Amino acid sequence: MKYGYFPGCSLTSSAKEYDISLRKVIDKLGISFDEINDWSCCGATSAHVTNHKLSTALAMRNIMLAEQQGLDNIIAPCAACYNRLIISQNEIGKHSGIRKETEDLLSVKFKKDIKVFNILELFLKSGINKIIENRKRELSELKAACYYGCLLVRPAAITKFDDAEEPESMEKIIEATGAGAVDWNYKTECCGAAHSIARRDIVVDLSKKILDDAITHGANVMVVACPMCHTNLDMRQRAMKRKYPDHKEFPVLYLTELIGLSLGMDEKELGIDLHYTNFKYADTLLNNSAKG
Amino acid sequence: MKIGVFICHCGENISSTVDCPRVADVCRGYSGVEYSVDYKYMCSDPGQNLIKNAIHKYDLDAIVVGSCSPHMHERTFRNAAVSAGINPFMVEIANLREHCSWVHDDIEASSRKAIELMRMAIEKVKRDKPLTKIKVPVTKRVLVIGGGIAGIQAALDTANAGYEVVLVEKEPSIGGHMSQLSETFPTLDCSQCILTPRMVEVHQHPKIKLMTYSEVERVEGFIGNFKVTIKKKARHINEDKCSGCGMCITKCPIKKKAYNSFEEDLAFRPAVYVPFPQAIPNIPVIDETVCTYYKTGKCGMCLKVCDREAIDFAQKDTMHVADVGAIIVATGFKLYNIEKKSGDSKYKGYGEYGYGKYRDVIDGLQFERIASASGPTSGEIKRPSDGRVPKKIAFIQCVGSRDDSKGISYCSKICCMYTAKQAMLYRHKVHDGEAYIFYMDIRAGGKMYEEFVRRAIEEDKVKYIRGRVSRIYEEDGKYIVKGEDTLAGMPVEIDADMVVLATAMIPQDGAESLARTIGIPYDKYGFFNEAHPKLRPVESTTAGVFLAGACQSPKDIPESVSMASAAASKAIILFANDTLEREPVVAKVNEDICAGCFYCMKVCPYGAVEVKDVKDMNGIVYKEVAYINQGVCQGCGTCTATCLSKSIELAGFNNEEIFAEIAAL
Amino acid sequence: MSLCYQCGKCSAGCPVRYYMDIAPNKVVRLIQLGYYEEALKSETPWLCAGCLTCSVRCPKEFDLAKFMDAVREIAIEKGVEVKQENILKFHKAFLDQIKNHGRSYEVGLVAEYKMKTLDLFQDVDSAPGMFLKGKLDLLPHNIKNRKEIKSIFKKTSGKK
Amino acid sequence: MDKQNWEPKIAAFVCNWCTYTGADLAGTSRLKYPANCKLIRVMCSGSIDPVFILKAFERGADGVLVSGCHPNDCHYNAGNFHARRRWDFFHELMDFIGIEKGRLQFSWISASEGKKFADVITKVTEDIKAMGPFTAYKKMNSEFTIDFPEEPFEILKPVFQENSDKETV
Repeated sequence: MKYGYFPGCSLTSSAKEYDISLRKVIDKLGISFDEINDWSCCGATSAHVTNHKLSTALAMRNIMLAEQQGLDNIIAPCAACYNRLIISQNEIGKHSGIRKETEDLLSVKFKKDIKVFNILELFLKSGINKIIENRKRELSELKAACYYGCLLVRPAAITKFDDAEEPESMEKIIEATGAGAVDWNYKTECCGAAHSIARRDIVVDLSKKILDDAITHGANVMVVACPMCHTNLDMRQRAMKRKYPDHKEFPVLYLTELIGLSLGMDEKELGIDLHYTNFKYADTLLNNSAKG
Repeated sequence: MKIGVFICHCGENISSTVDCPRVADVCRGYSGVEYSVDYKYMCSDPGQNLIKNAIHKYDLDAIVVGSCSPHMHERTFRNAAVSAGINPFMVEIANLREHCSWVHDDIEASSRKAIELMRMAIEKVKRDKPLTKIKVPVTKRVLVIGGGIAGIQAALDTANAGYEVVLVEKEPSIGGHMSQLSETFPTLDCSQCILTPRMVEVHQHPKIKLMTYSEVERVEGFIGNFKVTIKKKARHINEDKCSGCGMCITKCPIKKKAYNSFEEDLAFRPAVYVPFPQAIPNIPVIDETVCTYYKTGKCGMCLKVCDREAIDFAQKDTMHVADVGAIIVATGFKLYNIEKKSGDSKYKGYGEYGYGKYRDVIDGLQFERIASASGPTSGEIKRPSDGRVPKKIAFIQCVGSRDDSKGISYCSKICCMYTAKQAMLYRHKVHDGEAYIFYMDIRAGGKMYEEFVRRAIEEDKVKYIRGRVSRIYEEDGKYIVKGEDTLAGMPVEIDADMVVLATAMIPQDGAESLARTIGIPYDKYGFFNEAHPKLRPVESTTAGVFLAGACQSPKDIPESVSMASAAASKAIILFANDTLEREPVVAKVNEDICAGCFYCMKVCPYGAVEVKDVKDMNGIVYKEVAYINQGVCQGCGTCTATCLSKSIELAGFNNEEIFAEIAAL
Repeated sequence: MSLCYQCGKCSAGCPVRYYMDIAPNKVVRLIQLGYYEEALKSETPWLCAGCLTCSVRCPKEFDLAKFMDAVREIAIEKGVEVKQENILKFHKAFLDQIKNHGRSYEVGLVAEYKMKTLDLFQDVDSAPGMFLKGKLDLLPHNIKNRKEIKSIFKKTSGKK
Repeated sequence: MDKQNWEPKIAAFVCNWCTYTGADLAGTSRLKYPANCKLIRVMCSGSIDPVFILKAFERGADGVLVSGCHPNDCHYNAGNFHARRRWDFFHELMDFIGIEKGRLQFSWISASEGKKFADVITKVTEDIKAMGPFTAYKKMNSEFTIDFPEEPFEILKPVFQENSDKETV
């Protein structure tokens, strides 16, 4: 199956490795992407917290481009982009006034109902079996804390794919890679996201709580599906260390990187070396000879 | 036909804006009107005599009274007509007061309208037909469905009035939720102690036939004449032989396969069991789903130890039919649970409270069992997970209740009180324990209720925090309860050892299907609807079916008991007559033109429409037509408007009569 | 608005509650009672991270996160002084990048944000790292149809 | 007909339990409303046949109001739901039949809404007045129509002669 692809700004810069690993993994699994031409920023938090109209228009511009390109669906790997796109879509679907306003702004008429998928839906739909089939590496030593963050499963009434409080879909994917998943508390707790720069203190506190809970529940790696979560949980560990001296570095991987590892790809290939924290099991895992 | 017209001035109430003599004059000119007169007070004795005398003098067949609303004096004028020898349904009232003189100022306009209203009534009365009240016999026996405190009370009251009662309970014992409670608010009476004597009384009452482990399968008939089919589920124990010695229970090798539902799944029970030691009747049940005998054909331990030979593995469900005149429904409630719900459930679960995955996050009934002296912990407050005594308990009210997002908008009414009671019991039992209650509002309306809550706060030092809890996390064997004290405007986190959720009261399982079986309406939650929220709270809209207890809406024990006694007295009132009289405003099918489409059957809110075979001279069925049971029909007339062949007519409001009114507009 | 019965569940679950001056439910309360100015002046809407926790848990299904968006929008429109000005400056800087390039340009974003806030030394520990790791492009990625983006910005600002 | 002094004739089909009682309450509260509307009482709005409405138009009504209990308040549980469904459907057919939709109005008025009853009657009367007399449908059935002289009342004739009583159903 062919999917439209909306990488989002982060995946071209601070979350390059997410983009790299995603492309590698889907290539291996025989899924192909068609990137939206000349896509633009979804508007992110900054737009919707300050200007509702702008935020809808920015998000819908990309959906419009996808429609013009003849796509039926879009994969938005960034949880924040996914959330903006799906909420904007829902808004114009529900309120004819906003629909008209947005259509006028973009001088276009939305006709098609383009389905926006997040990364979990992508793998749940067309990945799980293929991951199991192509599994090359034993990952059973890994005990992953699946971190959904706030925007991937909310609001459940609109995302309609997993439970907003006790989601389980990422665990299903993790289990397909052969790694273990721990049950923990902060699966959907917010890391502070957009406050990363302006109120780093908040982000550090919140992210610390999340990492600590994962550690208490026996995880040895955290898996995320959102570049903003990754930035806060990975990059901010340095600041965390300064504020909480007893903080121990804890590896945070993108879901796609973990899948890549199970498919036999190496650390560099997947961009794991671009992280700020060291993935300490990498060596043992990589030496662990392929399974089949 | 000779019609008499009587225009009332109602003092000056009508005559001040309606020219009554003129109305009477105009009416006199209408065809069929034999006599027309106006008078100051038509409802007074002289006024009524005027009517009676006119009926005699002019040999009238029907009368039209222009007066106040028929809701005021229709009965008065009908009675007057009857005493003068006219059928009461040959009387029409034109509403000249509420609908005319009181609401219009202009004398000319209101006089004209009065004339037109009279004209309509005259045209209608010309087509009215004499009707007689319907008489139906009454079977003086009542069916009580549900053996909780409401059912027990209703059964005892009716039986003590001298009428037979069939009491049906789906569980192996009567007692209901009340038997599970530890102590009751606001007196802290031991629930079992006050309930058990009532249960025994039911068991021993010569007028009460107790059918436990039984369910109502079918209800046919109508008020005074119900025919009820009851399924008695197989106990696999011969009730006549069993002495209740309990030997089978002690010897049953299956100990830990089935949860004890009476203990709210906090303990196990054997495959053969009585729900609790005081069970009535004290006869065990064998649970086929876990018993080894039903799986392998072996074991039979109970069989060996029973010296009365009461074990009967081959026993089957049996059907029993009872004729009753009234039904009292007292099926009670169950608690909403926070678990993740399947797709078609009306309610959603509480993911934020862990969907039930935390073992020490329990509901109110579980706490009752833990606090009960006869419960799994013998009344010591212990955590289900590890048996430790919790030093800090968070109670959360309104879980499910008042939560639109979970699908329940109503207040469950009793939680404020029982949570206060539970916190109090906990503080009495664990002196160094801390009790926190998260609440939104405290609803303590009732005798000694508010005082009780204040006692919990002032004497027992229970800490009330106003705010809903957003999330519960488990951390190192403790439960982090995240709340906000909205009065202080401060976030609150409690690291509790145990959390008790006051979950919403929802209708008992199967309430809706039972309602359909009986033919009574229910609301969107499945609570049964009363006939009138103010004035007929214990009657269902189906004649002869009464409601008692929490099956109608959340209720505490005193309310359930009052309602049960009220329902019983409604049944007793019904039984005071040998036959019932009903208004003859019912629908009737013209079988000659009925096309047998049975749309009427679909729309009838009472299930009054039946299929009737029409036979020819040789007794061969040549068509099916609708037949309306006059005992069941309430006379709404929905069928008449739905009928495609226009073969149904509502007595007193038939098409011809209405057309006449329209024509006379 | 009248949906809210002030149960406080939103405030109870809010991850940034501890940093706020008044509880989120109180912002709603102030507006329910007509104390608009007090509500608009509060830091709370600006600290809201838009994580939707309140909205998904609200027993009355009131979308508080969206409500906070609206409060912020009105505060900007009315020119109310924003106490958490850095947050607003960040958002403005971010939107400027999109306006100019069509996509977020992190070097520009950080530069503009620092110019606006004069907070020069924050993030010095991470930005060079990002650059070394090849995560920061020194040049912005400009999309082709920047005109359209500009026009969206133009049309959505000012009006109303 | 003198357009200036023309007063519309309006028939209201109301249920016995809610709207009729609501109208009684309007009376006991002494609320004032125009005298153009006459009520025809039925037991339940569920029993109001669309034919009644057509008959009313045919018999000279310029407007028709149908009113029953609020949804869920029906004395007979569900009669008003059936009514509502039927009216929605019938309302759609009005144009086809050749009657402007506005001439038929619906409302739910409970027994406690005396004020609402008065307001509804006032509004319906104004609406119908604004639409003018309804004549189209009447002409088609001229053989059944009996014109009542408007003034003076003293010469009003009986409604029907007994022999022309039979209605064709």
